[in-house]
Amino acid sequence: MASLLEINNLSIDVKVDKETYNVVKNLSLSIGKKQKYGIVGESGSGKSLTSLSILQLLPDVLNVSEGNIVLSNDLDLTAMSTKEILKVRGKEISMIFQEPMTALDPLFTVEHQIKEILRFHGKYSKKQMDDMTIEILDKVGFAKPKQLLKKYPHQLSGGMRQRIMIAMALICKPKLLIADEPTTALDVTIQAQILDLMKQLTNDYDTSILLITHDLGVIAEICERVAVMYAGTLVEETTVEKLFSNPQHPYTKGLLQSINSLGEKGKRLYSIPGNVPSPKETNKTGCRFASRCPYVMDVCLHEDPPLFTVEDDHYSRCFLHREEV
Amino acid sequence: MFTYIVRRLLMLIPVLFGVSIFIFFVMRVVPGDVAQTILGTDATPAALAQLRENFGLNLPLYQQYLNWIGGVLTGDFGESMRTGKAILPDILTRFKLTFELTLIAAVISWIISIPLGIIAATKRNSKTDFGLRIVSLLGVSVPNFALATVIILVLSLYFSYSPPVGYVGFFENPIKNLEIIIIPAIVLGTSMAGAVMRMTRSSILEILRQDFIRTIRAKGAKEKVVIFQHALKNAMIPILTIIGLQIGTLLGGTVIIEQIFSLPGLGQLVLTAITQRDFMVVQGSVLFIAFIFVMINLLVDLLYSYLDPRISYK
Amino acid sequence: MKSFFKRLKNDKVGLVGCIGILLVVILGILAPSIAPYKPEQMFTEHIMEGPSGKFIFGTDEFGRDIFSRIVYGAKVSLQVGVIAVGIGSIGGLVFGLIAGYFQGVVDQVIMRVMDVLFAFPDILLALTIVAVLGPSLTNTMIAIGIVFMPVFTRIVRGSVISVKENEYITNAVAIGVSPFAIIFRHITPNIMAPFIVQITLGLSGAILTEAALSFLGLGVQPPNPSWGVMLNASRTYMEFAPWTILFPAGAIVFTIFCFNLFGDSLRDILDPQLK
Amino acid sequence: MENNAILEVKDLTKYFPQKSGFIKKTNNYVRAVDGISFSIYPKETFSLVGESGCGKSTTGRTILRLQEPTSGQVLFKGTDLLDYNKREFRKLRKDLQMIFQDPYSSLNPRMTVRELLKEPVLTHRLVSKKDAEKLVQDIAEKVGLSKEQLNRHPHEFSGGQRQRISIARALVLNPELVILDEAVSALDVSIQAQILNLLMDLQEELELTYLFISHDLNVVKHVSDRVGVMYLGQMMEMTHTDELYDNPLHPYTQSLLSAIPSTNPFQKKERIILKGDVPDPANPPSGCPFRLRCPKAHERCAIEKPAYQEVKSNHFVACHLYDQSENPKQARISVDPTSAAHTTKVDG
Amino acid sequence: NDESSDKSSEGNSDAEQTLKIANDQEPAGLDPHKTPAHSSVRIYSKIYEGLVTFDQDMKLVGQLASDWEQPDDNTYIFNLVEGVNFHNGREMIADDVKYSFERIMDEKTASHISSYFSDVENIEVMNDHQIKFELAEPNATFLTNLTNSSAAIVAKEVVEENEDLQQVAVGTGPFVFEKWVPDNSVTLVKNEEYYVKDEPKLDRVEYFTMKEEAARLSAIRTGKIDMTTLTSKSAVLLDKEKNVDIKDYQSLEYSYVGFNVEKEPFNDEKVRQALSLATDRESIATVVWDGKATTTGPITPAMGDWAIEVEDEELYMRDIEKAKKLLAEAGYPDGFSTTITTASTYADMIDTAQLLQQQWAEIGVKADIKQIEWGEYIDTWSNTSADILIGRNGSGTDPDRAMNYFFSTDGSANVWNFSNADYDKLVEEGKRTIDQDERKKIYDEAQKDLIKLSPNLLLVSPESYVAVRNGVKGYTPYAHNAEDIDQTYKE
Ligand SMILES: Nc1ncnc2c1ncn2[C@@H]1O[C@H](COP(=O)(O)OP(=O)(O)OP(=O)(O)O)[C@@H](O)[C@H]1O
Ligand SMILES: Nc1ncnc2c1ncn2[C@@H]1O[C@H](COP(=O)(O)OP(=O)(O)OP(=O)(O)O)[C@@H](O)[C@H]1O
Ligand SMILES: [Mg+2]
Ligand SMILES: [Mg+2]
Repeated sequence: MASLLEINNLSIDVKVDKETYNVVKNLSLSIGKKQKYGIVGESGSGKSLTSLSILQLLPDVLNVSEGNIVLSNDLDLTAMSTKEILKVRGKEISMIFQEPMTALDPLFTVEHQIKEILRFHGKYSKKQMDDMTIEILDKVGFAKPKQLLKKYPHQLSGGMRQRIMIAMALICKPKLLIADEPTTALDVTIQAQILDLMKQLTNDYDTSILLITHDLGVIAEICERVAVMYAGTLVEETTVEKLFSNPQHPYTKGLLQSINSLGEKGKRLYSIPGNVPSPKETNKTGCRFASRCPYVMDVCLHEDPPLFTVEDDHYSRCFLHREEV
Repeated sequence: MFTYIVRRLLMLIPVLFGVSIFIFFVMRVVPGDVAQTILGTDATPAALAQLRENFGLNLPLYQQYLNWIGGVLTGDFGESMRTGKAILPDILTRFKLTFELTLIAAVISWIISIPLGIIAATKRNSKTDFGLRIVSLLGVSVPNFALATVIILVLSLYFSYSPPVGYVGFFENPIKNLEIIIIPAIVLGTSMAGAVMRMTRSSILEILRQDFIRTIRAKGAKEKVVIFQHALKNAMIPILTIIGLQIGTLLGGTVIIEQIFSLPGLGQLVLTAITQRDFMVVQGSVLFIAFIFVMINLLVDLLYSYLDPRISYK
Repeated sequence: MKSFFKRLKNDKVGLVGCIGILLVVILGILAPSIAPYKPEQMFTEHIMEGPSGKFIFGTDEFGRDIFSRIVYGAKVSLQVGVIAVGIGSIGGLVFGLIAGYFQGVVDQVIMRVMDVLFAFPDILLALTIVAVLGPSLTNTMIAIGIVFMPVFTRIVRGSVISVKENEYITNAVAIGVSPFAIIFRHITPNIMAPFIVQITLGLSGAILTEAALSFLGLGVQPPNPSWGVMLNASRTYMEFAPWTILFPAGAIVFTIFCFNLFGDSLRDILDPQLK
Repeated sequence: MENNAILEVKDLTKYFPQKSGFIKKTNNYVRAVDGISFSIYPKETFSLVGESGCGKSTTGRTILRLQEPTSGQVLFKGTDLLDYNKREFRKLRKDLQMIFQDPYSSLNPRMTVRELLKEPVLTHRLVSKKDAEKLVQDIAEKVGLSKEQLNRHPHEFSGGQRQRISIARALVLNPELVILDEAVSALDVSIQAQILNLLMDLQEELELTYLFISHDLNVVKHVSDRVGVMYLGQMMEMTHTDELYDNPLHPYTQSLLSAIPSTNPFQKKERIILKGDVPDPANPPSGCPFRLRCPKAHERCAIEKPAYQEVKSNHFVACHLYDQSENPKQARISVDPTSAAHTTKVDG
Repeated sequence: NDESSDKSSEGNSDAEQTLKIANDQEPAGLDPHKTPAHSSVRIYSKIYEGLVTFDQDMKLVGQLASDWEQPDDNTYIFNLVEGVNFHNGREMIADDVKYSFERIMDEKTASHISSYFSDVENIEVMNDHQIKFELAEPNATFLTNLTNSSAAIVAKEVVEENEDLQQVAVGTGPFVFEKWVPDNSVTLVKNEEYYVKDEPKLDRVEYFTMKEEAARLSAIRTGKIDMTTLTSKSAVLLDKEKNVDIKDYQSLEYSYVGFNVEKEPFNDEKVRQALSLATDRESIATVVWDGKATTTGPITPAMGDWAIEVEDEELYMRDIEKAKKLLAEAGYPDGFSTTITTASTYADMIDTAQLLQQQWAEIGVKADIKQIEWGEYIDTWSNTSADILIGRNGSGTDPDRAMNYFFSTDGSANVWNFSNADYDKLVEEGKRTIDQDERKKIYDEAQKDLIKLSPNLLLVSPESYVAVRNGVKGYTPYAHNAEDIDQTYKE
């Protein structure tokens, strides 16, 4: 499968009070055409930042300090000028943000905010825009899209706003859709509908999807490949099947254990002991999961673990594999 | 909303009533004697007493008030004690000028300040920003009377130009009217611009870091669209407040500018009336200005809710 | 607080403003030791002389040293600015917060009273206050402060109305935070940006209003100098003695500029997102 | 049982005026919550599930009077909350807490986490100022926030981290009843597990009662004692958790359950994908609100609104399929055999 | 219409002669009987006329009266010019004269000049063109009072129709009132039927209110106006200007320091004299008026022979030692503290106050300055509520005003609580003495007395300036009629 987007050795730095921390470190991954790629990981592990960096949307205090992101093998997104990246945003790559409540401009109607994208990326007649808008709203599950058009974001529920976001992201039929927790705010029926829609889209328009979520269920549902992140690093990467059947990294194992324990009322859930390390801690060398890892070894504290190839198409960043390989 | 407007308009009654009482008694508290001011040094006490009587100033206060407010309610603001001119028509003619001046000055100030404010905000802490901030500060801190005097001086000394003397209304002779108005409007406009620019800069900065701006960028919006359509509209509430205030102030008359440019505006009327203790004129014009303020404020409040759908008035 | 100074130290622009303000304050306080002459001392042989070694800013129509007058004037002008804006801004803040937060009847009453105040010609208001409280510079400053109040009130109220719509306000209500605490802890810090801007704008307004009121005999009494008065008095000499207007104007611009620089960086410092 | 409920919601409605045009004339109402009733008993977890926009959050907010209800009653320990004056109610809020759905907008951007956590403690004077710090650190640790993060501002946190701050902010007060509006939806599984454990521990320890609003049916299943299913501002079905998951009666519930994503990528299951969308709550359909999307809808559904009734002990449902009134028509209708839903047995 | 007015504004139109005059004050109203404001007088004096007037040498000449006779000291008979029409076309006759003076003297009118004619006992119309005034006592000021612009002859029907004459003006003068744009301009047009041949020369006169000196300066420079009054400071600036001539004349005004002579310490003549000795009038002339002012007694030098030489007056020669001595004698060896009140509206008054403050400090008098706004100042003046007031007066056209009016015990402008029986007698005598030489002697003495008594310290009388564009001819200002434009025309 030819790759559509390649992230090579990406590091993102943040400057706080004159000190620089590394919030994403040496992250590499590659998303193929028509592929549905998932990123899971601990909250705060840098998933959102990674996705923001793709479209040069990082806040001012954060910047890409290393690495590059290449679209369709030849477009280096990190090196693009502001003008060039505009053509990519919303058209080639579109994005759904995590926070539905504040991601919409409170002063504009739904209609305006959707049609706007059409205006940014091409010339459409009024009629065409109307039709496309209605169609996409219908697709994301609104029964009466017409009535929705004149509404303002504050008049909508969280889920409704999220679907508006999705509609905006899909209307230009992008090559890559980055969805940052697209269904977190949605109930299962709508979630199912949305996921269905995304699948359909990849089929219809050859759109690839980069899905960021912490819901392994969602990943299992639609993704083909998955990357697991922890504290700014990619700790495991493989196909969905392999990840679920044969998790390698201790963190992934912990995660899976957590979901599988869901279900029985009253029973304690499994959770990985300890807490996400603070940026200060992650700045040191050594495995970032070491403080919570049940299999921690000496080497983990002093050396950054490299990404090991565990089996065909299955990578894990853990010293446990050193002996094995 | 409609009922809101009606209610606000009804609020005019107590407000204007309050203003009328306030101004009426203020005029009686402030020392000064209209008769003496009019008749000057030559008048005999008898003449002074007679004049006061002619003005009804010897009546009990409540009676004076009732006479006045009774007239006002029937649309008769009375006549100037000093010049004998009917007050309301005079106010209205002057208001036309003041209104025109305000409008042009405001437009000039927006043309200057909003784009500059935006530029300063987007180039925050750059040299451009710094330069623009200095310029805006000059606008704010150089008093407009000084600016006006300098302009007059420079124009007459180096360009042998001075604005036409003798005011003509816009509908009589628009070109001459504009020629008269334009320089004072520019002076007022630049001094207003400083404040609006600073407000624009700071509220745009505030908006630019909201999450939804990122969404708009992600949609592929040009910076122009991001700024002018979305950020500006969202930043508009504080800007609007300041603009409303400025317009309110200007509509009350701009004494110094009117004086420097010999414009027969409201400010002159009020100032002269105050220093001459022309009670009737002061009372009438203050009442009128209060009315205008309330209307402007109502307009601004309505604009708030027009701009921001989240704001609604019940 | 500690981090406040630390951050101020890092913010060069704000620091410049802060130093400038301090300079002016020191000028005002130490005027007798800084000024070479008494501000009212007349050198009748040196009327309207341009800047020279003896009179570095030149002399005015009485042959008084303009530099000394500016130094002494600093105190009056600063006082007027700070007190008037203090009254106006604090009053405006309180009323604006109350009006904007509670809305309804309270809002209507406060705002309409402000409308009345605002509609009043400031000169008349000042005359009234001086007539009631007696003539003094302090009363004049109070008058200017009251004149400014409606402006601050409107600005604060406008911002409160939009800040109030935020979910974190609802959240605070749910916690059980009292309206008072919501207003001061949650709303006030979030409306500081326009408020601080208005304060810095108000300062120059106050210094100039003092001059305008001096014109009516309501400001500082001669021969005591204030910058506004100096500016006003020298307006007619602009053509042949430009220094008489240039230096007081410069002093005002400088001070306002420093206040603005400081105000801007204060706003930034108070904003955690700009750290 | 009725009388010892800690919270009793009776016929609660909340209509939002809907405005249009510049003049913003109110021309219609959004019936966000349209007459729902339920009770919550001490120490239990009652969950509200339902489609996005069906009025779950509004229910929560209205209970806490963050929005004044249009009508109805909310009895907390037998007293109507609507009877309290503002001051009294503020005191009461200590016992009634809510965790907001959106962690992005519900934290004041200008306060540090420490300030945010201290505020409720000091507001209700739980402890002295000195001791507050300790309390704050404890709760922060419990929700998984480190000490140095206390000095940070909300915008420096990721979504999940912010949600934890919100949770800490509510729980630090030791409330009796907590409304959790999608409290764990934004969290990753591990943290989610941690928080859910925490919630359950606290429930046990402090005898808390939860109103759990969520659309994550896995989590709901895990935490709740009873579940209410809402649709378009109305209660569709309500029963014990096990009963609901094992034996959902309402077609809507059935489709909901079928839509739960499984975490096993090898086992893709069949699901009922509903057609259409939640109707506009401003213009609800006649009769049954769900009928437009219901795979089992029939004529009666359009004409008559189904009654909400107890069809089995402690199992309430609002659907004509289970109408026990002696309406003969109803008898003819049974489960549509062509329906893709599996394991739905209807017992009479 | 626009074109022609535009052309005339450039001053090169032969067709229409328009003179544009800028003034610093807005007229207060146009009723000559009710409005003393100078800003009004200069306008209505072009519209209305009185019975007699002054010529350029301050000699009485007839205006609406062709001549007059005085059968006895108390009686005046005026023969009116025939064929004089009001601007409304009706002929002006003796009945109008009678009506006008009755209106002035009617209490209801509240005229500021009613006191000028308080001696008039009877007015009798002899025929349409002859009228007789009978006075109760001989009054030397009667004729000069008649020259006052406010002693104007108005038309009864106009008064009756409009209640008063503030906004309308129908007189017999060379110019006809056309319109008044408040706070901007008053326009007069030529009275085509004016009875004096070849007058006026101008077709239109436009008075513009331009309060701002800088604006007037700029307008005269660019030729937007033809004529304006200026301060001495601006006048200097125009010296270089080729197209503008500066015309100056000694004004009838003088500046003064007024004491409340009932209040301590000013009830003591010696204190007042000490302050006079401490006052440096030269320096006031130099600093405040750029040297363009002369020291003056109560009658200003512009009044010609009436004024006395004051240079040699003892109290005018600055003498700190003597002043201190006087103060000590009065019981204030270390001086005292006081407050000088002045009007903030006029820079020259504030400047004068500041100079005096410095000068008096040398004899230990510590004075604070209190400047007050005009309305309050007038109030303070009329109620004598200040200890020391600085102001400016016009000394009028007859010495009686300067002497009697401001300083006699009953003088209606004596707000100083000043009362001196001898002085009262002297000025009363002056008023009743018809013989001019006799009269001058009396006033010479009265002036010297007044300076000695020092109820006011009379300071300096400034020069006035009129800037005129080159093309304007036939205009010469003089103190008692600075705005006479009857002969003026434009080249
Ligand atoms: N503006 C910022 N300033 C400082 N640190 C930041 C900023 N934004 C994010 N971070 C830090 O960067 C890290 C990664 O954040 P990111 O939002 O990418 O997390 P995430 O993986 O998306 O988590 P979640 O699932 O909770 O959304 C976090 O530790 C966060 O504290
Ligand atoms: N302030 C408001 N004004 C008008 N309509 C509102 C308002 N708040 C909510 N609504 C409407 O009320 C309905 C219920 O909204 P609510 O937020 O309670 O839904 P929800 O069940 O919490 O949905 P979600 O799961 O998406 O959060 C929605 O149709 C919404 O549009
Ligand atoms: Mg995220
Ligand atoms: Mg919700």
